[in-house]
Amino acid sequence: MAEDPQRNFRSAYYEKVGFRGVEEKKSLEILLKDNPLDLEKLSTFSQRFPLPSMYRLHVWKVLLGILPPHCDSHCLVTRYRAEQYEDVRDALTAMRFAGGATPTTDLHLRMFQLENRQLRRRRELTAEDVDEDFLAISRSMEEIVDDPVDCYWLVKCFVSQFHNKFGDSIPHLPKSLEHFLSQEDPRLLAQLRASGCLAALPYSVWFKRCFAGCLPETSLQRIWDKVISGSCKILVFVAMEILLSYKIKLMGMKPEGAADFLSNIPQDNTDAMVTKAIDLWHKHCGTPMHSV
Amino acid sequence: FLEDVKLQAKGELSACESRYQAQRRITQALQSELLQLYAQLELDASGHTTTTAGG
Amino acid sequence: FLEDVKLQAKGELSACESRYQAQRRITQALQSELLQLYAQLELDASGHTTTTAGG
Repeated sequence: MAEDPQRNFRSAYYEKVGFRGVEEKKSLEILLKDNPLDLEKLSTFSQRFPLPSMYRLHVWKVLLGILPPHCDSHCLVTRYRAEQYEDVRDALTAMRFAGGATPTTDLHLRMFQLENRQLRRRRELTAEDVDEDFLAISRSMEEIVDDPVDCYWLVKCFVSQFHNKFGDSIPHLPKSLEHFLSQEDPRLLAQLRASGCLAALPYSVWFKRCFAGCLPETSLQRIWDKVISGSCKILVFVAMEILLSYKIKLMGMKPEGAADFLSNIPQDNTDAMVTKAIDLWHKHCGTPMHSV
Repeated sequence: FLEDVKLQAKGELSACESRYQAQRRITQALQSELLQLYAQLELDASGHTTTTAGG
Repeated sequence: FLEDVKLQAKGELSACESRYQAQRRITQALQSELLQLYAQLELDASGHTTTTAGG
């Protein structure tokens, strides 16, 4: 069959004026009409395109297993999830871990610990029981998700999936960053290495918190689209794009200054950086069909 | 079709199971908190007795 | 066959549901016990203070 020239013209037009999203949204809507939902197709879609914000949380929930693929079960499972949330929250209240004034993120951390048998008794809690990585992700998720039940489930499953799927890869991401930076900008890499900055990069914020607390949520959610749908490599390219964007500034910095600056980068230009990072990722790792 | 029905049932059952497991974790946590409190009560009680005996 | 599978799935789900409900009753009993203990501990603590003040 011949291609529809009008449709192609329209796509090209949308692409030119920045409305490519209209076509993408339509194809996602078609995928979301499948019953059961095809997880592989949904992953591939969200690896390739940004998720339209009106469908983002729904797709995240499906990809993270909070909702099952069968749409007929969504109502029942949503009720189970809400009940589980209330059960755990109420128990923590009864044990006086949480009261009305407890911040949601703290409550959610204790809930997560209780569900994973990591909750120690209240009097035995130490600073080590405060998982800053979890809290940072939780704080950012709270900005993205209004409903506390959804928010808890998304953080819980995001963190668990991230550890299960990528726990072994995370320690290798700094090496991977060096590898790709040596291809994109060997001079910058050499300079960072010589100045000692390379060893001082905020790897744990970048790779353990997936940039939570480092980038504003509008940029963050586009990175998390990729992480949730199966790639931790994207984190390397976001890190690289940050280094490339602030190259001139970094060239003259000492390690402490660089670490400080990179942990608190200016928040005004991050959307463009994420777009460039995703392009770089596609360039080096290929446009994913079923990629990791 | 049959596989489909089985898969759907599996999805529902696993969410139900997760809710049940959470209850079990809650029970364990509550039990250990209660044990600790009872121990403390006994300690307090014996401390109290000593005070009374001394006075 | 299909009906069979559906019935089995329903049975498993309802078994899970009743296990959940049973466990839930346990946690609720434990929670109310906990509440009472906390109350008693606080009472003891305040009683203790009074005694000391009186002595």
